[in-house]
Amino acid sequence: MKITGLLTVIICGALLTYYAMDFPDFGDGRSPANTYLSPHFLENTMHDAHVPNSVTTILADYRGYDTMYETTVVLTAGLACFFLLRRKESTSPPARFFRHVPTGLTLRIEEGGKLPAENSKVFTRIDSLWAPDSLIIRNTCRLIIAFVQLFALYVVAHGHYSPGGGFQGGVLLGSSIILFSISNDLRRTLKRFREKTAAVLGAIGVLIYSGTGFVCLLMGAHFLNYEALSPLLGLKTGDPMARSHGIFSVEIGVAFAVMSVMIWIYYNLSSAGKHDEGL
Amino acid sequence: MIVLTVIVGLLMAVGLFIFLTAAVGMIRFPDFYSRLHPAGMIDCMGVLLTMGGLALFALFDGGISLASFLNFAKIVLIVVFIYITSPTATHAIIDAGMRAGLQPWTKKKDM
Amino acid sequence: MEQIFTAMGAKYNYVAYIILMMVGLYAMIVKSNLVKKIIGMSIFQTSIILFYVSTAYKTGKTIPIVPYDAHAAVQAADFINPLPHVLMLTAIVVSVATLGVALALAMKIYRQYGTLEEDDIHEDLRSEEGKS
Amino acid sequence: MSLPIDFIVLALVVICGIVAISVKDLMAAAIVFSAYSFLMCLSWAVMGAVDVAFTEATVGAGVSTVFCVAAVFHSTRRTKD
Repeated sequence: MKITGLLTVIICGALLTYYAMDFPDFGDGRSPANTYLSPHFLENTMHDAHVPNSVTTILADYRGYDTMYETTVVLTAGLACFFLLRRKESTSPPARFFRHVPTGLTLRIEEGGKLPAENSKVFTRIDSLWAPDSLIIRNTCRLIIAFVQLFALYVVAHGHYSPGGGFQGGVLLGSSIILFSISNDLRRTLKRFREKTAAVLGAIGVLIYSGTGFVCLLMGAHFLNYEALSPLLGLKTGDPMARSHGIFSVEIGVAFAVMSVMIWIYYNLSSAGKHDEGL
Repeated sequence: MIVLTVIVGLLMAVGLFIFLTAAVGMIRFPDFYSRLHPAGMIDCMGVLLTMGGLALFALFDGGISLASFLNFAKIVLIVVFIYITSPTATHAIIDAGMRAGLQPWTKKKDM
Repeated sequence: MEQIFTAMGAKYNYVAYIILMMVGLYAMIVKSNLVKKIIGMSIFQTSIILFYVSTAYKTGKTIPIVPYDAHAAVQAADFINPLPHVLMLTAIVVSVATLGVALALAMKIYRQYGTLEEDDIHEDLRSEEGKS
Repeated sequence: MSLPIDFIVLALVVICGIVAISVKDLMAAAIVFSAYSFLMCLSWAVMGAVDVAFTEATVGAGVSTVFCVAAVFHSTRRTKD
């Protein structure tokens, strides 16, 4: 097996090297990939949509269908993780651990023992592979998470003018929740951002994207042709700002979908589908 | 302008030298905990010096304006967040190492 | 041989992409551990993205964010080609989604068979067939 | 001429990729893969693809490492090859 695999890989690499010799040189401005379509996009992005960052324009406007179905793919991946891993029946662990808050003692309660009340102020449940309750990590993460979310909103909103956009901002928002879940524990995170919320928000994100396109259809233009939105926004017909706002609404949808799907996949992967004890 | 060039170049050179010492320390030190010491502490100093040089360059090169001040503020924010997060990360890693039962390296007397 | 080396000197990015693709393909074919296979698949995907980004590069040109004043005519030759960037931007996000699904499948297999090694899973399957 | 830094980063990327598939510990493989993603992001930033580099820095070096570590945490760390 090893020899066969190595031989396949070497033959593949040799063929690729042979054909790579015919490629245009690295950094050549007149290569075919750089000449046909992209100059048109670059020269018209300010005129058409009033968005300096041409990557955002192409992503959400010129190639809007592509991005819409990519968002659907991401949502489908979240659903696939859910259906593969989620276990509804509660397989209770052999022993549970509780911390007595006033004294800091740790209690180990065997299966069948008397458990404290669910919302008890005196006892808090901790994971069996527990990390000690580190004040430094918890408070630093509490400080950082707010700034991460603020930066994520900046990235989503400022994607027209600088690198960024819905995908990056969504992943940043998701990773802030993941950071909370790592620094505290999974159950506390699930109380603040439930799995159902994640699923619904992901669907809402895709709905915002396709709904924007559908509104354009209702206004009498093609699907995802944001110029038709200008009467709704109180702009003159043909104003490029209509396209800019359309792109912004689409980016918000992408951010919702990506954020919730990242969190959803993390919930299912980190607890092996049980939502009982996390990472 | 020549003063700015000299100051920025000096800051960058000292910062890069500190990064070099951190890299050498990470390779040469004997065990986990002493290797994390340069990784966590000396990197902070190197970041402060190199980023400080870059921030000064962004602020004064080409005149002070709103755009250059915004660049300056962004670089200063990078330094602030590295100063908050990097020691916490080092603390967490060393904590994990202690709980995993790694023994600190000590100089053995009878060998 | 000499010709190949001189031709490849100007295309070192393509050489790197070919080597990374070979590494990913080797991991996917030969390694028996499932997580290693998944990491190999990710390396394969990133090598393709490296290839696309390399084709977009133009020497000495700036990033594809055009200046803000709308009146000046934009010269497309002054900017790096943005189209491959867009294609690869979505590809990265889809790659993390596929990574999540692949890891979920690997965890499901581990729950079923108690191992991540492909050889052991094959042995288990064979012994099950022998029993029935 | 930006050849040296570009070349060094690409060489480090290749080394990290080879290490990531040849190391015996799966947790170490996940961490080396994170370093691989980050160096790849650096190489794209050098090539002027800032949006792609930003996405890779958030996705490849951040979230996918967490996914890998979570999967390894709930299965086994050991591997035969």
